[in-house]
Amino acid sequence: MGCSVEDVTAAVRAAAEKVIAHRDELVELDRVIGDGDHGENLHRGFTAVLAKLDGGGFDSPAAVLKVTATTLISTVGGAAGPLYGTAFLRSATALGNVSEVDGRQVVAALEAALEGVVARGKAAPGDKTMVDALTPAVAAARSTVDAGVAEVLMAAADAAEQGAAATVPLVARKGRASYLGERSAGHLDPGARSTAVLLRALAEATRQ
Amino acid sequence: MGCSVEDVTAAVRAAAEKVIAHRDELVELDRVIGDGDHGENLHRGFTAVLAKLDGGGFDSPAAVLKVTATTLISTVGGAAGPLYGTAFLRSATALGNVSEVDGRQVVAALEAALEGVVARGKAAPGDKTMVDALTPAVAAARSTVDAGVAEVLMAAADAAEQGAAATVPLVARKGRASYLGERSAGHLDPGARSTAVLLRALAEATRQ
Amino acid sequence: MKKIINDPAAVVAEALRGMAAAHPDLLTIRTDPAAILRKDAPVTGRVAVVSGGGSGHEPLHGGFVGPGMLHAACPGPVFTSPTPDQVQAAIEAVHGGAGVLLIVKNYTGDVLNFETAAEFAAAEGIDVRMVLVDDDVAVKDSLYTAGRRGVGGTVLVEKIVGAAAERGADLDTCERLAQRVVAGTRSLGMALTACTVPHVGEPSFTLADDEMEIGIGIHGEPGRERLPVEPADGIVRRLVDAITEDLAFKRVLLFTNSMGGTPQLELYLAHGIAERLLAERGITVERRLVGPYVTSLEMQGMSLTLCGLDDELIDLWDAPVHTAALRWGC
Amino acid sequence: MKKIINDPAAVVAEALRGMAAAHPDLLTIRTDPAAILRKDAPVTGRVAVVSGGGSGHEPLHGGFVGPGMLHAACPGPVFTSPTPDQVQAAIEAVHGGAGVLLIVKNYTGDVLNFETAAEFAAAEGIDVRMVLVDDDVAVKDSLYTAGRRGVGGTVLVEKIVGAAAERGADLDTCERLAQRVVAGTRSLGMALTACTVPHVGEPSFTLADDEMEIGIGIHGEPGRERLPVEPADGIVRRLVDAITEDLAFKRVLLFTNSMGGTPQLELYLAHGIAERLLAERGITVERRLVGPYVTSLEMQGMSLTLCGLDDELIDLWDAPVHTAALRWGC
Ligand SMILES: Nc1ncnc2c1ncn2[C@@H]1O[C@H](COP(=O)(O)OP(=O)(O)O)[C@@H](O)[C@H]1O
Ligand SMILES: Nc1ncnc2c1ncn2[C@@H]1O[C@H](COP(=O)(O)OP(=O)(O)O)[C@@H](O)[C@H]1O
Ligand SMILES: [Mg+2]
Ligand SMILES: [Mg+2]
Ligand SMILES: [Mg+2]
Ligand SMILES: [Mg+2]
Repeated sequence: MGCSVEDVTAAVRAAAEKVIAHRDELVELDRVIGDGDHGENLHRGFTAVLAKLDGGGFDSPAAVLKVTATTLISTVGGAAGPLYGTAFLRSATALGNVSEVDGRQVVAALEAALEGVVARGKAAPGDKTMVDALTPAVAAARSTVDAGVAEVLMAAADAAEQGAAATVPLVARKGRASYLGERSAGHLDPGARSTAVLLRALAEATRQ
Repeated sequence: MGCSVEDVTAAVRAAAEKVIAHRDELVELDRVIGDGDHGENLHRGFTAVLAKLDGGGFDSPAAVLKVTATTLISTVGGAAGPLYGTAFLRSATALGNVSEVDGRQVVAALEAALEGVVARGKAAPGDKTMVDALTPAVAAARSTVDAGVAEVLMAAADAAEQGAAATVPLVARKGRASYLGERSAGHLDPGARSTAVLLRALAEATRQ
Repeated sequence: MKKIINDPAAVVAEALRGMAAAHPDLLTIRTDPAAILRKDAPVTGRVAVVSGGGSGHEPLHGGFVGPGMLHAACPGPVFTSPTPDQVQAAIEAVHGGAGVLLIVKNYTGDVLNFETAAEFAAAEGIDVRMVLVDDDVAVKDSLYTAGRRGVGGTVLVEKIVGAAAERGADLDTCERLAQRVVAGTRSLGMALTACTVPHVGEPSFTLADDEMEIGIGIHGEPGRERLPVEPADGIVRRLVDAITEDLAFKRVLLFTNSMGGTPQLELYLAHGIAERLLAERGITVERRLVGPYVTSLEMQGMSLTLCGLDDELIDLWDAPVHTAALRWGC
Repeated sequence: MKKIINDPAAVVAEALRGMAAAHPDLLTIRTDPAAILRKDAPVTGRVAVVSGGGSGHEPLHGGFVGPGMLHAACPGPVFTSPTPDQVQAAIEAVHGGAGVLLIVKNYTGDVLNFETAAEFAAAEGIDVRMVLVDDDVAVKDSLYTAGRRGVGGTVLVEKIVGAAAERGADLDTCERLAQRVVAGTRSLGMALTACTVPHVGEPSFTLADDEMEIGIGIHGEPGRERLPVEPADGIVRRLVDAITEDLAFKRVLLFTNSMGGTPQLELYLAHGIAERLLAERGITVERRLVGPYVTSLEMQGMSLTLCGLDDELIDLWDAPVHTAALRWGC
């Protein structure tokens, strides 16, 4: 029922591939209200993650998340690098050294990720950032806490997608889009979108 | 029958005004095969000439042409400045200190102008320059040498217009257009065009 | 998109190779992670001044590495801040035993990545301080934004603090000096055209033939206000007004900066207008810098920076500097 | 047309006002006729080195006025050579008793106007010589053209001859030196975009989104060959090939020049490629200059210049220079 090291590796790999495939969409979203590099940044970072995962030799799910975190931190740059890096690092810490991850632990990992992102970036819900995808994702995950990993992640992904979509009318208050003031309204936040893409890929990978 | 100082002043003034009015056409011609300043250069120069002529006090037709020459030299710049300056200067010298100009003297002045332009610029007929307007103008003037000033200038203007038009198919060998090589073919030479405009205006002014 | 590049993903690496070839006596350029270092680094007993940020703003920051200014610059990808590892490697390469001052433009990405690097370096026992440059008056309300951005003023902070470090000022002094310069510096920029990031392939925004953008950032971010284009007098007046309304100045350094694609003829023209407007306001221009120093790729446009001066700052500004982009006194 | 200007007819005059304000200690700027003069001119007993030409190529020539380089520059209207009166006035202002060397780019207009000025000045008893710079290999056949144009190499001639004059070389020596540098210098330029002359109001030529122009002049003249855009490797190879086929080089100064609108990132990238290609051909790069020094307003593009060096030329290149755009050794 739970996810082994292999399952987690496969899921992170699937998430990496999905984000890489969404490069152009994320570039375009960021071009409009930011500086156009979000898709390129994540493309660079998750390409490096895939190479690291190829190396193998991970003895726990946490080890997989940790190498993902450090690789993102050392290759992504920009705002997203430290934020996603922190998210994965905190998730790894939340898992401890369990060898199988269950739904409850996924919820704990997502909670830790959100806390980490907020601690670093100081964004509140409604600021038009990835926090607007992650916050409803955590809430939805919590409400399915007794379900399996895939169900938890599926609920999180659904909520993240809705949360991302809900950033469209918002006026940005954090990150580069905030410089646009009112003109940032009417556009999807790239980081919220990439969070939704990541969660959807994790959910689909663990369902199989 | 001949032209007095006043007539010559009026004719040069008319020529200046006509060239000024053709500024945009000459800019556009030069933009295509040169650097786009011919109309602006002559506009600047002949505006200064008009101001100088306003001063008055010229005691001979040659004096009018001479002040036109020095003003053009000191305000036009580019290739056209020294060339038109020389043309007017040599014309002035050719007239000597006559107080009335007749058709024969106009021919001599035009011949001197052409010689001056060739001496300075070293262009031959067919090189796609103002020489291609001035050369046939001189030939046509010579063939009407016993006519009055207006007739001589009218013949010169007609020939200059044809000569200018005939520059269209030529490949430039002198001036900035020569850098274009074959690509200069198919376009009217701006300096040949301005020569025709000047002669036409002189002819019309002296006819009245 | 037309650019003199090969693979868009390799632009920064290839440009660094060319920069290394161009300045063999002045710079050591490392790749993986990328760093532009003073040839003679580390300078023992001197505070090391380190900066960096996304590429595409050249000569900022690499063009300001050398005696009297920066000890190291960390170039990120185009418009993307460098990573913590990269910054940490640069810190370690130039640390001369007297601590390290990080001069960071205030953008979320830069702040987070340099902050992380500073933590790493501190863990290695290096005394690292970080000063944020936030001179852009285009960003009005810092409560509802990521705060003012760091733009043109950065080069002035780097020059002045670099001179102090070169003379042997200690880390506390350098840090306070940097904060003082930041506090007295304000900038505002405008654009006639947008720029195109190589990996994006199309302009970061579009302006009609009769539009200009006031308050643009240096990352191709559109500004806060789109207006019909005006004569230079009007444009420069807008910049001077906004800056002098934000902070009162008496003696200043006036920095007239090209965003990259503006001809020098236009830049000097604008500079002359700014001098006149400042004179009208009773502000004394004591030093000037005119040129493309903090750019946004090929963007046409300009920014003005005013930096309040006193005798000490003038003396530090005048001190010898030898970098690829700024050089005098040696 | 979008530019930071007021009246198109007043661009040069207003820019000169700004330049004067920007460099009060270095330059004296006269108007009517316009001239940019060394503050300390005339320098008694030294050959005065004077250049000039149409504006729009800044920093050429005004940015190279100062100790160790030019004594005076005569700025014409945009892309239009100055008039004889203007040149003559500059000659008289900086003539220090040891003669005057005119460094003139080979264009019909420049040649005719400087020639006339030289005649005027000679009539006043000043020993004036004129050296034509004609380094552009784009213009192949000098029998059927106005001859090779003067482009990027001009700045190298001005620097080297300016250094010799500063050291006290006499007029004959300066003239021969200038001729020697010209003889050993070749350039070729290319453009990705055209530029717009203020008084014209539209681009001097048009290039499609996938086209580039090889062999462009610096007056917005289109070049000789229009080709599909290529990666930087291909572009730089074309320039290097054409230059090295035209003249054999062994030890060189490599000058990688921006036409004005090309970002420094791209310019360094191109410079790195040029260094590699020259190394492959066994040509030793002993000195480099990289930047926007001979521009064509906001044109995006670049040129390469190779200047053959020997120990004497290297020594003169390295000599101190203090101008608005080039400064070292002081
Ligand atoms: N302070 C913050 N807290 C949370 N997320 C943030 C913050 N600032 C920016 N972001 C997220 O980062 C995304 C931009 O990432 P990216 O484009 O990679 O970095 P940069 O803005 O440095 O170019 C934004 O869309 C937003 O979701
Ligand atoms: N050597 C020459 N001899 C005669 N006419 C010339 C010569 N060179 C150029 N011209 C004329 O000058 C005209 C260009 O003048 P203008 O645009 O004012 O100067 P520039 O070429 O310096 O910009 C050309 O169209 C041509 O008719
Ligand atoms: Mg971004
Ligand atoms: Mg012309
Ligand atoms: Mg970025
Ligand atoms: Mg011209």
